[in-house]
Amino acid sequence: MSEHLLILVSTVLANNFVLVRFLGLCPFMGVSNKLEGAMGMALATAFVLTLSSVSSYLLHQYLLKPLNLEYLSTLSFILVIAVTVQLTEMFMRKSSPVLYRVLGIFLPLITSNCAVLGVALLNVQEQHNLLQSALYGFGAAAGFGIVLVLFAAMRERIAMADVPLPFKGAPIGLITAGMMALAFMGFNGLANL
Amino acid sequence: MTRSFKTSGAPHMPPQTSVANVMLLVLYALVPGVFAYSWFFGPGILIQIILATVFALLFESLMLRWRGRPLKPFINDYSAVVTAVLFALCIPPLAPWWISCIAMLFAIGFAKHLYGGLGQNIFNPAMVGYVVVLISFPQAMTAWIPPLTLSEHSLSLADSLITIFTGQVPVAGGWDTVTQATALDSLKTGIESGRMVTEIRTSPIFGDYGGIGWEWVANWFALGGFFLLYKRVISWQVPIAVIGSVILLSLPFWLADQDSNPLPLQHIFSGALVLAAFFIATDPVSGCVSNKGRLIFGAGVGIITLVIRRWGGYPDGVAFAVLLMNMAAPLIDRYTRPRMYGE
Amino acid sequence: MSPALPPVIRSSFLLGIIALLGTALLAAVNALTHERIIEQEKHRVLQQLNEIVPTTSFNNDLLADKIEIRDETFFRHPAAVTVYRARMDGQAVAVMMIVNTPDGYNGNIRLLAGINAAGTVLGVRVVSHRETPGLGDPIEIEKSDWIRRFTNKSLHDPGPNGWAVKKDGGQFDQFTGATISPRAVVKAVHNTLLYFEANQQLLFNKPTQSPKQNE
Amino acid sequence: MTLAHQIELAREAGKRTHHFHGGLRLRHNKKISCQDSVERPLLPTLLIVPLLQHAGDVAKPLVEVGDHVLKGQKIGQCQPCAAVHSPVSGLVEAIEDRPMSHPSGQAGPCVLIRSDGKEQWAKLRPIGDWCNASAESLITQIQDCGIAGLGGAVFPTHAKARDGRDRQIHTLILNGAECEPYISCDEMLMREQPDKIILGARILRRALGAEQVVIAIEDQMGAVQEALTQAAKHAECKSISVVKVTTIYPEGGERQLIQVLTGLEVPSGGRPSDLGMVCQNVATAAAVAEAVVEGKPLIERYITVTGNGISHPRNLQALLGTRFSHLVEACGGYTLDVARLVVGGPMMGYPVASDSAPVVKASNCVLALTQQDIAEPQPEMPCIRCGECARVCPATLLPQQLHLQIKNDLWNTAEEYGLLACIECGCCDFVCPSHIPLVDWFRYGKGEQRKRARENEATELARKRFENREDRLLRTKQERGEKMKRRKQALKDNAVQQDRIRAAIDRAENKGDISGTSQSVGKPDDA
Amino acid sequence: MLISILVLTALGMVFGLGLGWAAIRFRVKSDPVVERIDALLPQTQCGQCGYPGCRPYAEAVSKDEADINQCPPGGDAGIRALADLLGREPKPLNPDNGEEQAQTVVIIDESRCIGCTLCIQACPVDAIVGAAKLMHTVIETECTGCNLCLPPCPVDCIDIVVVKTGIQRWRSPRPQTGKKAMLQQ
Amino acid sequence: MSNSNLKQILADGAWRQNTGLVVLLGLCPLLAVTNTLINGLALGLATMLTLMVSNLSVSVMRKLLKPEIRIPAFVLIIASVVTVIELLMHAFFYDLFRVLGIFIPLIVTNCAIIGRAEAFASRNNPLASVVDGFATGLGFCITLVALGALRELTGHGTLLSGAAMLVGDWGQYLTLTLIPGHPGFLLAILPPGAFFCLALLIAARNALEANKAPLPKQPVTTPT
Ligand SMILES: Cc1cc2nc3c(=O)[nH]c(=O)nc-3n(C[C@H](O)[C@H](O)[C@H](O)COP(=O)(O)O)c2cc1C
Ligand SMILES: Cc1cc2nc3c(=O)[nH]c(=O)nc-3n(C[C@H](O)[C@H](O)[C@H](O)COP(=O)(O)O)c2cc1C
Ligand SMILES: Cc1cc2nc3c(=O)[nH]c(=O)nc-3n(C[C@H](O)[C@H](O)[C@H](O)COP(=O)(O)O)c2cc1C
Ligand SMILES: Cc1cc2nc3c(=O)[nH]c(=O)nc-3n(C[C@H](O)[C@H](O)[C@H](O)CO)c2cc1C
Ligand code: SF4
Ligand code: SF4
Ligand code: SF4
Ligand code: SF4
Ligand code: FES
Repeated sequence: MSEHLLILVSTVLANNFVLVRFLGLCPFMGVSNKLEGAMGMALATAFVLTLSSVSSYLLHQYLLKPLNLEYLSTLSFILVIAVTVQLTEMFMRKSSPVLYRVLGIFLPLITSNCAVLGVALLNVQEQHNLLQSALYGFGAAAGFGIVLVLFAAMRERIAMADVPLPFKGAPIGLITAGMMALAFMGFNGLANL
Repeated sequence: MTRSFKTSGAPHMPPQTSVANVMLLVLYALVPGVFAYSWFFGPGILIQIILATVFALLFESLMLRWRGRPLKPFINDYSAVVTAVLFALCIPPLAPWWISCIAMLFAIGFAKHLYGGLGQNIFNPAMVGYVVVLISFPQAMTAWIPPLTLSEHSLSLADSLITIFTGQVPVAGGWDTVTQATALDSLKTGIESGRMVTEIRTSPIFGDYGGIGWEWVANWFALGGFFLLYKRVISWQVPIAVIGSVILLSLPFWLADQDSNPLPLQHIFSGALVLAAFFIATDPVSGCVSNKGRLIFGAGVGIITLVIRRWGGYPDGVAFAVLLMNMAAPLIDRYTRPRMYGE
Repeated sequence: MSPALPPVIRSSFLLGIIALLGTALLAAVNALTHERIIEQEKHRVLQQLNEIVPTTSFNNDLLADKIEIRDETFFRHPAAVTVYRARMDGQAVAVMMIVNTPDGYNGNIRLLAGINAAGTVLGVRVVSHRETPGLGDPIEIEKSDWIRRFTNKSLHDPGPNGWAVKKDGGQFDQFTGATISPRAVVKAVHNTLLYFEANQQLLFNKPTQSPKQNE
Repeated sequence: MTLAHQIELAREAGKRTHHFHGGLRLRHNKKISCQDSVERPLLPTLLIVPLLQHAGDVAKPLVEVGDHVLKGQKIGQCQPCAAVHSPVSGLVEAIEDRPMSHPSGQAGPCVLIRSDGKEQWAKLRPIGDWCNASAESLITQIQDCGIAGLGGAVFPTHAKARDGRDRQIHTLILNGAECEPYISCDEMLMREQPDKIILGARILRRALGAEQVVIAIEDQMGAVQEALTQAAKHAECKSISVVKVTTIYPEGGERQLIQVLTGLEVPSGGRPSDLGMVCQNVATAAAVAEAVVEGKPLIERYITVTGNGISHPRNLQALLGTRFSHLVEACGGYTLDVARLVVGGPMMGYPVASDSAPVVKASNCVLALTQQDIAEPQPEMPCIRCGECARVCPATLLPQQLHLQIKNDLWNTAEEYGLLACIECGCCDFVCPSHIPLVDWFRYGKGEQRKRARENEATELARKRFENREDRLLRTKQERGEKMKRRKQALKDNAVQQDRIRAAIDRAENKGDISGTSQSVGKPDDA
Repeated sequence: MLISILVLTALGMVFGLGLGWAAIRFRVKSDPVVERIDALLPQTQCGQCGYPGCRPYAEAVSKDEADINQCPPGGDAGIRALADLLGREPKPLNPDNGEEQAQTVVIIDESRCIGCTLCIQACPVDAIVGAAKLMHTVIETECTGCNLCLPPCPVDCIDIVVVKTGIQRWRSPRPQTGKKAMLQQ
Repeated sequence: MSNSNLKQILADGAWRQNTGLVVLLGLCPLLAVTNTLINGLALGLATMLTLMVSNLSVSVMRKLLKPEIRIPAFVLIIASVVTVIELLMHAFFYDLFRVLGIFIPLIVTNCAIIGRAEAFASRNNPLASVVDGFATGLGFCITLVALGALRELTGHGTLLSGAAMLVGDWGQYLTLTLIPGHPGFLLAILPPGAFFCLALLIAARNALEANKAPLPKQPVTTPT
């Protein structure tokens, strides 16, 4: 139990995927200009990341590993992710058109979020079991989502500030991300793994 | 017969106050605390305040010049001085001089002016400066000195100057090192190595409820805080929420297991909690605007501080907690808009 | 859906072929590099071990002669302790143990300790740790020489009281502003020595596990 | 909230007062202008009567240059709004644009009347027995006499009354809580003419069909409560109560006043009539009384001329159209250090560049301030989010956020932050340590918002018309096309027909062949 | 080895099929963004953008055929709104398309009008009324000021006038900000 | 394919449309591996190689691929190329492989690669595509190196430390200690420093560009 809690605390706070491990930065910088968009992205990512984390684990555990094909993991993971995204999209469109309208446009962007592939690869590297993989994926997504939403809210405020010209746009965004990373240093040692 | 007049916007009454006034009030309110600080820990703190202020004003004017903004109104608003003083109060009193320089570069240059200067920064500049030097130079930043009451030698101004500018330990003081674990630090490392709180608290650095000396400094800071409350420079929500959340959260732990959890009072009167509750978490610029938001903000600061103190890697988490809540402030603001009249 | 079917199949077929080509390429490259990769991995572990036990002093396959022991109560850590055994012509020369200690400032420190058959430390290295950079990290060999001080120490030199940092009255230096990390390392090395003394027979004689798990 | 409950709460008004959020306790400064009783200044020779004196459109002049007019004669009319009357008898000298007392400082259309000094009244048409007159006739009379709200917004009173009748008003609130510093014209009116106010209240009550009247006055006003209560008693009117409310600016704002009296809040975007209440200024009530009982149109009003820049501050009863300079002279002229002239109070008033503008229905105060009163203008600093502005805002807005939205042209969020709910009271502006001209921003924002609404309307209209036209063009084209097709089809049909005919002819011609075929067809049958 | 090759082939085919099917199944549909772009355009229908009306321009923008800075009547505010909608950087108005100008309408000099009806045909919003051979009039409230009716007029009887803003249309000016306000005082 | 055209491609990829500084793609490796110059260089080279190979193969196959399966096909190609590179690094540059860790396989999700494949290689001939791959890779590599240099210099006062991993043992003599006795500024090495340094680089680039061609002044709206 506490081990699982630890995985969550670690992925969300101490080793936050975006701010500490540097994964998923492109959507972090790209989809954070508007709070609504960021929330959509956070939700969609949480969904896909958990799902693809589990499915790539299954693929690795029951197909690649027994057949000694581990060198194919990158290739097959990326395919699994692409398929997961597509299936999610289809499922969402069928089951919840409302959700689809909100999140649909974010789904294709997720394929190129390297946090998704990163989670799959890290699961293998850290030898997680099924539950751990799922938690790891979910924690990573939650960590991503939380900082993304906070970041978007901050950027809306920064957009109204009198930022020096060369720093307008991406640079001040990165500075803010740096400040967030600075603050997240405080969680250092929180998850003594 | 008719006459012409100059026009200007309403209202047509002299303004009541100004930014400089507000900042000056904050500085006045810090005076008792600073006095107590230098009483217990020597004149080093005064040197640090001066150093930080000089560097803060230096970077402030450089950045203003670079951004093409007028110097006078912004230098005269004392906000950089408040930042500098609050930063100086957070660092070990004998920290080397360049610590202030680097911290103020990040505080004023990065955290304040890259965001557009006064009033527009998202993060608390003083805390940004402090955290930057804390993680970059942990050695210098953990070199705390014991309260003077615990040592038979006093710390002269000259000794302090020498230590700050050359790094040499004042030999005359009879110390082998300036380093000393603070109350929080001993508690943390003590509890982690399995010792009991009562046993840890037998160390002479502990006072009645906080660290010896430090608890009185905190008291005087609180006095200054009440002055600000009275003057309505700060609102009660933040300090109450910070202190209240710390008590509420640490009380059950303490009740459950008094051996490995310190008294809630201990939490409040050690580290920078009181200073933060009244002076740092109340920074209007980087905090929340609505009353409900301020309550959430303060509670967040208290809770995160406690979490970091108890489970995290740093003995005190106030600075991180403030920065983390600064991060959340825009979002909180968005969802705590007060109900409009008639809505 | 039905009207889209023929192109779907065609395109999918094309994709399949690309996938096939890609995987074939990978299989080929993998076949070419596989040996070398395993070689590299072995080489790296050996290199680490050799820093402590010179290659000349043993002639067995170090990596193959590996066992895992678990003693949570003694090491106060659930993880298995990996033990490599160096032998010269079948004669026990030294053990190399990878131990964990939870006492670090920020949690776990992972150490590699080499002890020869006489119970003398051949050398200690920190494998991984999370101590504060700039404060606790001089325990790494890359940051300072401190860790070399354990070489040639044994349970008798220094005596039981000497196995502590100077601040606690022992023999080993702490770093300015950081006592916890060195204290943890000293304690862990001392513990390992104690364990070695008590379980020497077991350490040298326990048979290796089936090769399958060695993979 | 049921209507009954609302009435109950409203009825309680006065027994227990409530609070509104924020507000300011300001220095009163009213005494200086209350020492002397109200007098009329000397009759001015030239009166400048603006044709725009109330919310709405410019009135159409009913007179021409050279016409002789009588005092009280209607000189301007504008259908839905209130009429404009001549304040004196005399000659219409010109109808032209003149500087008006308006925040813009712009000129507007005015009728210039040179007084003949005879003060000859036009024929007045009072309603003799108002107690039995129909509400409609009362309202028409109010409209004819050009009564508009004298509390500042100059909203035509008849419109408010008519709307009130449609919406089941139970309470009429008379606003005597003159909350701005310096202004004392309502106080003087209540002291000197309580009977007229009570009379006006009764007439308005009847016009509205309301049950009760609450007159709200500030607790710092001396003998006023006594005078009004006496007057009410004298009129043997029980359903009129006089209530003292604590002096906090802007208590006189109708929304705040209603909240103080009843604890209810006027819904945002709504009006007091949504709560079954109507709020009128006391002077409006007095004007209504004169209009109905004496038939006198609104041609003069009480106005406070005060401030440290005036030698002898006092209240005057001024004819509309009198220039401010004339009033100032009647008060002994300016002092030496006068620096700014403000129309209205120090919080909400607007400065004017010259004192040549005329008194209008909205002018309740002319305030001359010295340099000391307004102090050095301070540099504007960035907002430090101190929250003072939010603390004092009676509309519970977040002025600092609102200001940011407007500054960055984020109009949708500005509306979310309550731009339209701002009553422009100036509290936030006054307390801001950064000296940000917040109210100026909000006024700008509201103007911009109105403009955008107008533009959107125009855009929508244009879009619709454009689409209609496109449709129409398409339709005509289609129709034309269709017609063409039909004609072609017809031709073709014709052709087919002709083909058929031709075929028939052919058939007829080759009859033998055809029969031959049929014979061959018939062959298998034989088999 | 054989097994792994077989598995590889199978995997490759499966993924290929799956991806191919999904890619076709979810091809991006035409976007509804045209409506939202059109909603932001001023509907002057003046054609200065190079398209015959606002809607065609909106369609062009949505297809990335036209840039967002081609509508002079929309001006800077319009460009900013478009940039916001489409997630692009705002840019200054393209001077080739014209300049932002005060709102105007046209009036027909009734004495000169010969009733040729040419202007009626040109007006995109049907703001001109009149019948053949008779005098024509512009409905001022419906004229968008596109000036398309000017060129066809054979007798030049149409004049452009700036919409007059009376005192009741007066709006508070934008307060001065920043350096300017600071230096002024 | 004219010379000037190739030059144009080079300039676009390396400066005008620089992936890291302008387009802001591939940020994760950009920030994660640049604590030293050498690490940055190594990943930059690997990315560059991937870009060139993937551009080449996409360009060769461009006629075969229908639009609807282009993207999945690109992903397949890129993933194969990246895995090959990963295997080779594992075999021949073992130390680098360990330092760069999962960021080698993550080259796959570097949107810049798929972006170039889609925007350029699928429309141009193989030669131009390779040049474009090279240019884009070069731009990315330059950014990585610049960022790595900045962080290593401020953090440790050295440059080129760890060169041995790339070029073999003699590389250790390449390490330049530019600021002897540098106390070590940890911030630059830690995650926040990565963000700050990249922000400073982008701002510097913005300032340079602004000086070159002064941006049209931001129009201020004034009401009429
Ligand atoms: C932020 C921070 C990080 C620290 N990190 C370490 C560490 O990694 N290792 C360590 O031994 N001490 C560390 N310390 C210092 C310990 O808390 C404690 O102060 C120190 O070990 C006491 O040593 P001393 O007795 O030599 O002063 C850290 C202190 C702080 C404030
Ligand atoms: C039918 C009717 C319509 C009204 N419409 C408006 C309106 O559109 N705008 C407005 O400011 N006031 C309108 N009012 C008047 C307000 O209720 C209020 O009395 C007036 O704005 C003056 O209030 P103030 O001085 O507190 O601003 C209307 C009143 C009635 C009865
Ligand atoms: C901030 C503010 C202050 C006001 N103060 C007064 C006041 O002191 N006296 C008053 O009669 N009306 C005041 N008003 C106007 C009232 O809200 C309301 O419009 C008026 O009482 C309606 O009556 P009327 O239509 O007869 O003018 C104020 C309005 C605002 C927005
Ligand atoms: C009550 C109060 C508390 C403040 N606290 C801080 C603080 O914690 N840190 C700081 O840098 N500035 C502080 N300031 C000063 C000022 O708000 C700060 O420099 C701004 O963040 C600069 O934009 C404070 C000011 C006030 C009025
Ligand atoms: S002017 Fe508007 S925002 Fe300011 S206090 Fe008054 S109501 Fe609130
Ligand atoms: S009072 Fe002024 S400085 Fe304070 S929050 Fe409001 S606008 Fe900002
Ligand atoms: S330029 Fe004219 S036609 Fe084109 S979008 Fe703008 S208003 Fe419409
Ligand atoms: S009347 Fe003329 S200017 Fe006005 S909309 Fe019609 S065509 Fe355009
Ligand atoms: S490189 Fe783009 S998300 Fe990581």
